[in-house]
Amino acid sequence: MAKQSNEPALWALFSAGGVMAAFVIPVHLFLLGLAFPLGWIPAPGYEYLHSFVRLPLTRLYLFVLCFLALFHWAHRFRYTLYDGLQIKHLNELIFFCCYGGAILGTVWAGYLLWNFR
Amino acid sequence: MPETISLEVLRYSPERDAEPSFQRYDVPLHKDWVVLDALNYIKDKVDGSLTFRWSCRMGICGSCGMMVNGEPKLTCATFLSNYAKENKPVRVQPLRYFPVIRDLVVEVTDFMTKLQSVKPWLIRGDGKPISEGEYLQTPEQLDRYKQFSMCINCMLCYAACPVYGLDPVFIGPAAIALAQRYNMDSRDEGAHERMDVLAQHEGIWGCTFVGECTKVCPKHVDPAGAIQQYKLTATIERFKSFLMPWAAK
Amino acid sequence: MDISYHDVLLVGGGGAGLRAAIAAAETNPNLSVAVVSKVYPMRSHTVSAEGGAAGVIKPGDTLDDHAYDTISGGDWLCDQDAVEIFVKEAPEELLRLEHWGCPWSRDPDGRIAVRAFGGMKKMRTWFADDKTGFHLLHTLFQTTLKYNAVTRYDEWFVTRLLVDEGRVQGVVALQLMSGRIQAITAKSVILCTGGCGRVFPFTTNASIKTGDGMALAFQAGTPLKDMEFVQYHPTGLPFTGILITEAARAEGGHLINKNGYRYLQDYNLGTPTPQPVLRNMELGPRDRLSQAFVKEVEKGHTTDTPYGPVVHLDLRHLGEKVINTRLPFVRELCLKYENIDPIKELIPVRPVIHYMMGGVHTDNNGATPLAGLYAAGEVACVSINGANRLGSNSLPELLVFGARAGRAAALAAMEQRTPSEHAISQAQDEKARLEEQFLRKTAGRERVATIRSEMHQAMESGAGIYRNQTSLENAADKLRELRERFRDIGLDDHSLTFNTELLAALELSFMLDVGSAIVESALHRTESRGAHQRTDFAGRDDQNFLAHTLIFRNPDGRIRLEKAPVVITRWPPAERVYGVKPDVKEVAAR
Amino acid sequence: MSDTRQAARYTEYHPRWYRPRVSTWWWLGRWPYLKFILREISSVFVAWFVVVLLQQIRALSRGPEAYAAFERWLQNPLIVLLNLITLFFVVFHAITWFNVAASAMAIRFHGKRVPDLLIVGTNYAAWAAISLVVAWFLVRS
Repeated sequence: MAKQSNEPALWALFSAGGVMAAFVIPVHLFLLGLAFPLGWIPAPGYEYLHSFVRLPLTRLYLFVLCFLALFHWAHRFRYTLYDGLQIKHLNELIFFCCYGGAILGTVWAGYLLWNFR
Repeated sequence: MPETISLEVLRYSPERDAEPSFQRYDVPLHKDWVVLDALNYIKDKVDGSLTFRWSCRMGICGSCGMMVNGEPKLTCATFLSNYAKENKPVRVQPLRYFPVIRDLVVEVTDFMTKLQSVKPWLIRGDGKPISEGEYLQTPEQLDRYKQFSMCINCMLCYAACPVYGLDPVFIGPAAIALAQRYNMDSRDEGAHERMDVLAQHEGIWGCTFVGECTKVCPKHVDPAGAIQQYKLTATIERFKSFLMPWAAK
Repeated sequence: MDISYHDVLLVGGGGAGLRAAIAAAETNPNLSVAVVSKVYPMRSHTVSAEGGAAGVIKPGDTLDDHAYDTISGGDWLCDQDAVEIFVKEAPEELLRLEHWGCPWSRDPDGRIAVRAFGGMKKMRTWFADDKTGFHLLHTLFQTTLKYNAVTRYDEWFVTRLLVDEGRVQGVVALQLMSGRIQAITAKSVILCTGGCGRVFPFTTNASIKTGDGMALAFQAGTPLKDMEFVQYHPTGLPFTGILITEAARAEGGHLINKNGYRYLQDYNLGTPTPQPVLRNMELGPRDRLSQAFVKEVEKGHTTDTPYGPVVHLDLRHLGEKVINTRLPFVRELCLKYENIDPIKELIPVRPVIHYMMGGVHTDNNGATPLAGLYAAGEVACVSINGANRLGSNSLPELLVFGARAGRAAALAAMEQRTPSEHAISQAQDEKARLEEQFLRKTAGRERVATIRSEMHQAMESGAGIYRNQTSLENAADKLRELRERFRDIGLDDHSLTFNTELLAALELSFMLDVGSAIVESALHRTESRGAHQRTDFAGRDDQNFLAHTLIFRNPDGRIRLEKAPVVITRWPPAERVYGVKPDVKEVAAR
Repeated sequence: MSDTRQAARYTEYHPRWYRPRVSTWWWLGRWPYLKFILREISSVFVAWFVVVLLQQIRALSRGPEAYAAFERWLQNPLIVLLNLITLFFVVFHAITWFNVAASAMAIRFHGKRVPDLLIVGTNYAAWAAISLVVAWFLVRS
């Protein structure tokens, strides 16, 4: 029996993140990053957003979005570095940087959303 | 249409050359001629030392894969006339990512070893005697693996796969598709045995779904799809054995 | 010199070779079995077989029916004991393939599906779409991968047999990649190198089918049998010679001349029917259909193309669904190589050299008269094909007789025996000969391609669908001349690494031998039977020629011809009757 | 990561063969390869979006002034430009992701494989619907 690798779990996170990112990030980004700041569509007010994000369900959604999107990034970026730059000898370092980054980001998101007042 | 077309063929002789070089040949441009016909014309009429593999000339034996203008092709099914209007020589090179033995001939042993490593034969526990007739298999069950059984081992998919090029330990598209051919066969019971090989890093996990293997496949086998589908299977199996360790074999 | 030692050695890694290898390994797992093949096994020409493999499996069909079809199809030149073995073991072998994973096409209930085929009275042809040979070969090859006892010598070319003390002791082989020439010894050697279609210019056969095994046996003094019987397949694509399978006609395709007329009705092959009828019209045997084509050319009813006259195969009325599900490869080949879509257009076809009925003389276990030497598959002549092979009999033949030869060779190889000194020294001589004649020689003036193309012309004009004394004698003279000129062969390539020009020269030398065997045998048979049609001797002559032709080469190089009796068990010679009158139809039910 | 790696196996005896090293810039030569690398690079922009989103959440939790500052930061032309590029990449990610969905998941219905076009089409329809829902929540105020 070959060594049990953690690839299935990482790949599952990558895939789930990919689906999530494909379905919701474009519209989020279009509104938040372009349409609202450039005034194409009136931006929602602070009060509305604040109360909306306070809803537990919204916070759960945002947490899942951040968590999966970050692991999606970590996995894909790791392989991009392997393939694109041919720095195989740095495999371990790349591995820890990518997934480490994703874990840190997830912890940060969890901290912000848990303590959201 | 011009009456001749130029070919730039990669020449390499291990006994003579330190590095390969391109040699240019002008060959008659017939409407029915494929790249392989041009190579045979050169070998017969111009230079008998030009070296390449070929056999059936009908796209089924898988011998004559080469790079034509940078794309992996079966040269028996690649018409010269498609390149005539480009007005520059057609570049013929050995399949990419394989060691070159001579001219257009590449080393295949690694590929053969990989085919064998995925246990591409029907595995069954019981072994019913021949006298009891066939294992039943409905057309629908046949259809599940049919596509993956069409591989002619021409290795174009390996020549299209940068993952294999960068790290030849990768088992690669054709071998994984072949494993799936047996995994999906309703008569087979060997999926578990094959998983040991496929679920390694060198197996499916090395694949980043570039997808070029599927695009260059002359038989529409879709190895990229096979690999992605297997990733899902392997992940589900892994979670199952994690959640229900008692159910795992 | 390096020497490797094995017990059973297969020369050729196609269907017959791999089946024999598995049979040998299963007969005794302790034996060392080796497969020497000039190409990787899955490149072998078995891969190109399209239509199917005959084996009695359905209710209503009987072994005797299959035997009768085979024997009448072979114009009573088949050995009937061999045919009886063949039809009995064919279904078992095809089932074994099924158990090894071959993706046979199925009926909706999950059982094996069968289709109609030329010359067969019942539907009994198993198929895997129209890529039957491909699936069969890959299944066999993949199955051999699980046998560790089977050693493969891929891309090694056998240049001669080692014969000493009246028996075969191994072979001399050249490794293409390194140029290494060495002895590979074995107690039994099985030739499975396939046919020799490349002796002719226009053939469905792959470039590798150069009659190597026939020539190896012939040179070693083993007789070749019935070499005058060369099968033309009636439907090849012009120029490429790509085969359009008989299954296209079995599914209901029509052959029409330039007037759109189904001309086969004029040649004693029955009358046109809307649905395909077994042993009628387009489902007649290959020899008769190819001969009808020549008559149509003579009448001026064919269409001229740059690649010779053609008739057309019409599949349009079958519809897209039948073509895509039952004949996908036909459509793929037409689209890719002729830019023709058979759903909408007519396919131009003409007869094309397809199969060699004759071959190395063997008994029912594949054993040749030379001790230790066996042969199976197209290279061999058992004979179940007689004067004309029926479509879909060749795949089961290579399985049945491959397995038999493998078992027999394995049993024979269990005796203790070591290769003799003298055999090994023959290998040294052979190495020296190859170096002297080809690799070191720089003065030769003849080109491989020139001699080869002159040989092609001689064979086509001398020994085509119709032959006569003059045409055959001219061909024989030409081949003698070419044999002389071959001594002055010169190669551009003197490299040791993957020298394909050396390979081509060695193959050409083999083909010249096989070509003369065909021509001399055809001269000897002064009658017309099956695929051997003499314009100067029309009609079958059972009085003098209900016999096999054996051709020998004496040690002095001279050729000797003999007749051998045909085994008749239960089916005395009769007239071959094809075609039905419109009122007694046996419709090929779908 | 490298556990029981075996090397690629080649034949033991062979002439000196030619084996060029794959260039670091292999993905520049062919459009399909470049497209592949761009697709993979899109993940960086996915991560960037998460950073922006977390900034927004942090600003929201710190009060109206902090949020106003965040909104001004979003109007910075450099940030706008970066977000424009990000939008291109995330849309590219979505399209490439949906297009291969059919090949990655062979879905069967009544023994027949569901046509690729149907799977891909369903994905696009779902994308549109989900985008509308998300937009509705964000702009209805």
